[in-house]
Amino acid sequence: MNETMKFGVVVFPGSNCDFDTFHVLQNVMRQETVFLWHKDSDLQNVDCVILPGGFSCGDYLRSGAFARFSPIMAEVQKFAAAGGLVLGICNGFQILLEAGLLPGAMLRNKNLKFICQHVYIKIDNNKTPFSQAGKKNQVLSIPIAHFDGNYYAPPEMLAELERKKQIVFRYCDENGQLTEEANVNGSLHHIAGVVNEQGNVLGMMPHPERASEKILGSADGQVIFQSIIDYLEKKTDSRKKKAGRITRPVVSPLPPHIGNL
Amino acid sequence: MIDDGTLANHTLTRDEYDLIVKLMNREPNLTELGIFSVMWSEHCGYKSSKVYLKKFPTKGKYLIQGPGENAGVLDIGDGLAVVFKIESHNHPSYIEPYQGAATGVGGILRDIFTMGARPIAVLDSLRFGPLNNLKNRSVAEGVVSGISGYGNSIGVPTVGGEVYFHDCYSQNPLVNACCVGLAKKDRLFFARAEGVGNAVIYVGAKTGRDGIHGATMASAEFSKEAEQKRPNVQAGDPFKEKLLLEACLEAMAKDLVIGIQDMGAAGLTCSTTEMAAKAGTGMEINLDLVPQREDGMNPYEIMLSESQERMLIVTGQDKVKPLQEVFNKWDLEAVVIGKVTDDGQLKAYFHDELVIDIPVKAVVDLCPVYRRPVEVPDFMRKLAKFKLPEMPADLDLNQVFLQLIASPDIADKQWIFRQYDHMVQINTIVLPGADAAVLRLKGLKKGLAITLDGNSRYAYLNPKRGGEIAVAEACRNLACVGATPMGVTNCLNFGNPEKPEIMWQFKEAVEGIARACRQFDIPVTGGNVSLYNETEGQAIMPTPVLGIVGLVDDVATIPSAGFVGQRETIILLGENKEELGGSEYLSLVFDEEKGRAPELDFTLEKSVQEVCRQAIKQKLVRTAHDLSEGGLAVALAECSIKSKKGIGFEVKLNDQIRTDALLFGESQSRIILVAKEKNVGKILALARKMKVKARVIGKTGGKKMIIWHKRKKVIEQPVELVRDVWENSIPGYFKV
Amino acid sequence: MKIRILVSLKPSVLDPQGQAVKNVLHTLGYKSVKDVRQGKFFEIELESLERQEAEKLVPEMANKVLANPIIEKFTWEIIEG
Amino acid sequence: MKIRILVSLKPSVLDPQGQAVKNVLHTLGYKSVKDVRQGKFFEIELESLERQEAEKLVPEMANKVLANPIIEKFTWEIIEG
Ligand SMILES: Nc1ncnc2c1ncn2[C@@H]1O[C@H](COP(=O)(O)OP(=O)(O)O)[C@@H](O)[C@H]1O
Ligand SMILES: [Mg+2]
Repeated sequence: MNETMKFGVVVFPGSNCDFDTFHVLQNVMRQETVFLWHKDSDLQNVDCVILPGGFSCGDYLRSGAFARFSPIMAEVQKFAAAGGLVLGICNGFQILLEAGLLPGAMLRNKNLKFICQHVYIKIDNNKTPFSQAGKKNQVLSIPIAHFDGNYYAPPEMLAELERKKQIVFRYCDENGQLTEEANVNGSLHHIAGVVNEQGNVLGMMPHPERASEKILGSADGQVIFQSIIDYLEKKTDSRKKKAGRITRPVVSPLPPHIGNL
Repeated sequence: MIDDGTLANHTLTRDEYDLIVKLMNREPNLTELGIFSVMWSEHCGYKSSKVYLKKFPTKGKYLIQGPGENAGVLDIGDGLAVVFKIESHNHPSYIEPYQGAATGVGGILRDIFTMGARPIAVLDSLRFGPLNNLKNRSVAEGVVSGISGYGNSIGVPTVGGEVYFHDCYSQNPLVNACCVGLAKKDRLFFARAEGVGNAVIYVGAKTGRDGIHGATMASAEFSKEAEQKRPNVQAGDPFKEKLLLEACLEAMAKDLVIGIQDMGAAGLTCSTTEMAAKAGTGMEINLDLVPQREDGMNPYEIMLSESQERMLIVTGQDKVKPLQEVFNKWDLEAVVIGKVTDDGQLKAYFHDELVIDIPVKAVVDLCPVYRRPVEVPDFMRKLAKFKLPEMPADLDLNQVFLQLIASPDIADKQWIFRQYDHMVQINTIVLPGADAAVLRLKGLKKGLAITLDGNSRYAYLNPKRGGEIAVAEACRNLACVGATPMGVTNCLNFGNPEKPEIMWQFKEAVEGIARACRQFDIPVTGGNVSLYNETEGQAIMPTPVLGIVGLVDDVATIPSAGFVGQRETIILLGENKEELGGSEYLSLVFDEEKGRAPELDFTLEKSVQEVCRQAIKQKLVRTAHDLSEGGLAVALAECSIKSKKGIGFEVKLNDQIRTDALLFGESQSRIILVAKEKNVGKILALARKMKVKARVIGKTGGKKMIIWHKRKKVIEQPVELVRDVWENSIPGYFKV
Repeated sequence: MKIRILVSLKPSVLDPQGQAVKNVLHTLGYKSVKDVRQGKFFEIELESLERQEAEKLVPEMANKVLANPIIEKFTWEIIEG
Repeated sequence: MKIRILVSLKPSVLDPQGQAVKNVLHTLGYKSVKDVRQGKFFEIELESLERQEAEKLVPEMANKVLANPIIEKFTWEIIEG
């Protein structure tokens, strides 16, 4: 049984948002966080696995196509099947799609260019462990940075996703309107993030870790991390009601990304 | 023996060859000749530029490492050091825009992490031919996607840069990439092969036949036969580089590295000879052990290949195994290919035969240095005689204003930087599009500001002034985010130095830069020289590009580049003069690139910057923006466009100069500050104290941009419209 | 044995890359171009394999790795040996 | 008429993608894979064209737009009509 809540950030060769995600979880959200090396087969008892952004394994062929064969992914599969929380951000989302943990596929952005910019997304379903700290239809400002974020699913699959409320985030404008312009990458139904049927695996293209501190222009990304924390806290609390305050790790003043780990 | 043809192919003169024979005490074989050829090329040997580069100041308060290493290093306190350098990749980017630009980024990244720093930012300075031409568009498109393709995947944000368009770059586009890294001050690494008997280890990608003689190619003019040089182009693999980066930093953190050098231009040749020369040692290597991608490579090819994503490491024999373990963890090869010796020679064996035996000192340090003839170009006389055309009575200033806003030199560059991941590593707090990029340092109050600057039109009209202004403007950009300049890197892009006029431009520009750096009391810590930017005898305009790094004491004080609130007061620091020479306006409206480059008074410039910096530190400033291309009208418009809510302005001026010069003139040493009413007095007092002319010129607010001159409304445009023109100009060219 | 696998988007999936190529070709005056679809291909050298084995192996590799069956289809052929 | 143009890197140019595919196939146990090169292809529908005209047109289009002759080579064939 877990003493405290623990997050694991998977490091694939080519991951490049691993440090960023780690930083936000540990130093901003103040949660115990560990790196999980892709060649390992041990999830170190984490409560939530995060697949970070980047270009895992070079992203040759298709984004995320190779990373899913890494040894750690077999463990992530089992973990997810057992109800563990898995969050894929950007490339992490692409990996989850390729691994079949989430439905659909990614196509090249409709303008055939890499797009890095702040976008707005709205919470379409706030009943998931990843969005419950937000309100339904709440508009969040979170950046994207990807080449292949044009979400696609065949018509039946898409209908199913809608029916089962698996679409958690959609691209919108500042006022929450689903305008054509706001859907910068061309995703079907403006899809920016989807959850699996069981509700414990979420993939999203926008980078909440890039929008979790005011100084970076937006702290809206915290909604996602806070949702997970609240969800896990409740789960743990109900298990050990009187365990008291959850212990927090000490925050190191120096950034973790100097030198190496 | 070696004939003239062979020498010409190696861009060596007969005299240089004789010197080689003298230094070696014998005739070199072909491989050895190849080695001298690349190392004594303009690109590696700096034979035309060295005498002038000596004029740069290289000492300063923050300096840890000046020119001579892979990159410059500055001390920013808290045990941290900033490592930075700029590099050109002009020729390869014309031949193969995508790979040329991509490998340019790859190369400059290696220069940074070879010193033990983690790259935290890339900036790019680009020059293309006009976008109304298909070929120019495809070069621009290829270069931008090359930079984005490499930088994005490796996870280093491209946070800023600059781009200009001019016909002189149609056949000679410029691609300069600058990288900034962060290191622990006491854990820097240098390119030295210390310790006789230590192992020499090759790490990274395998060697192929790519890019052989890339350095020599970068040292020659283009001709119609440029096509034939095409096989010289290297292809990059950013994923490999990412692994190499992580593996190198991990090996360094574990203390497994004594000396390290990237293999950039001239590959194995450069890294082996330089590392030995710098340490006063020698090196013995076995070429059969060099990992090879292609079959049947000969010593010449192995030594001169410019395959990407490779490094050379020297370490103790006892550290070899743990070092290999680190590299293997990252799926990379680390192969011992030789050892450090004490005889000052580079000895290489191939199939058990000694094929190279040359004194490293001769290769690295004894490249002939030329003081080439200089001569003021004829056209300078014509340029100077130029008289400003009368301002046509029927000139529609509103139209001119929009025309300037739409000029690709001034218009929105988002089409470019949206393709760059500029946020990864989550440090970028001032995004591309502002005067300077600002990075926070996690856990600290302070931050780093970085900018690239160059205006080739000024440098063409007056190379010395052009050099000075480039430095001044870069510093001014830093001042606008409240930063104090700490150190300089520079990339000098010029034509063929064998032409006395070009050499004159070069000499003047360097003197200008040197003088300005002294004035601002900032050292030059390194840079790069790119000569022979000519095609069929047509040289580019002289294009010195300055990269300056500054320190922001408190990132919480940084003002916005756009207007923030309604009814705030607009203050102008500095003076409006009747200067139109070399302006964007003159070029766009009158098709003239003549006249005098703007004047520059260092005392005034420094004071203006100090007022700006002080006002920001005291949290008095809401918006700050410096005046550059397009002058006052364009600067004000930019503040308006960049305000989130499209806030307009109304400005009233009474200067006794012609209206077009007032609106669009590019006089130096001017900054717009915007403040809340209650702080205006304090800013004006600050300015008075430093003898800077400062005045309130108007207010923010409304939905229109309005400028009055002598009671006449000379500009009136809706913000929406101007923004639309500004945003759609560059993308408009690329819509098929 | 050398085989070639061609992977391309299913007809039901929009192919903006092909469209872009078509547009460029039109701009350059190649008016006879009616439609363009883009795909990728792999030439794979296989060691000492019977034709039969290849017929089992190749589709397996393609389905597992080379193509994403949600959006892509593939064809393959033996081009040597 | 429908034609297919295959564009791939020249043999001496580094092909990280092909290498990566090969490595993954090896990891997955496809040991018989000796080498992989990757390329892209275009299927182009051409309106009412004589074979001869196509033979002039296609290489021209390929050199100008579809392939970068500095690092890439191409082959083409008529697949229909
Ligand atoms: N314009 C310049 N100003 C100052 N230093 C320069 C300039 N150009 C080159 N240098 C310095 O000369 C040295 C050699 O440069 P270079 O051969 O480009 O290095 P590298 O091989 O690492 O690219 C470096 O220390 C570089 O900083
Ligand atoms: Mg170097």
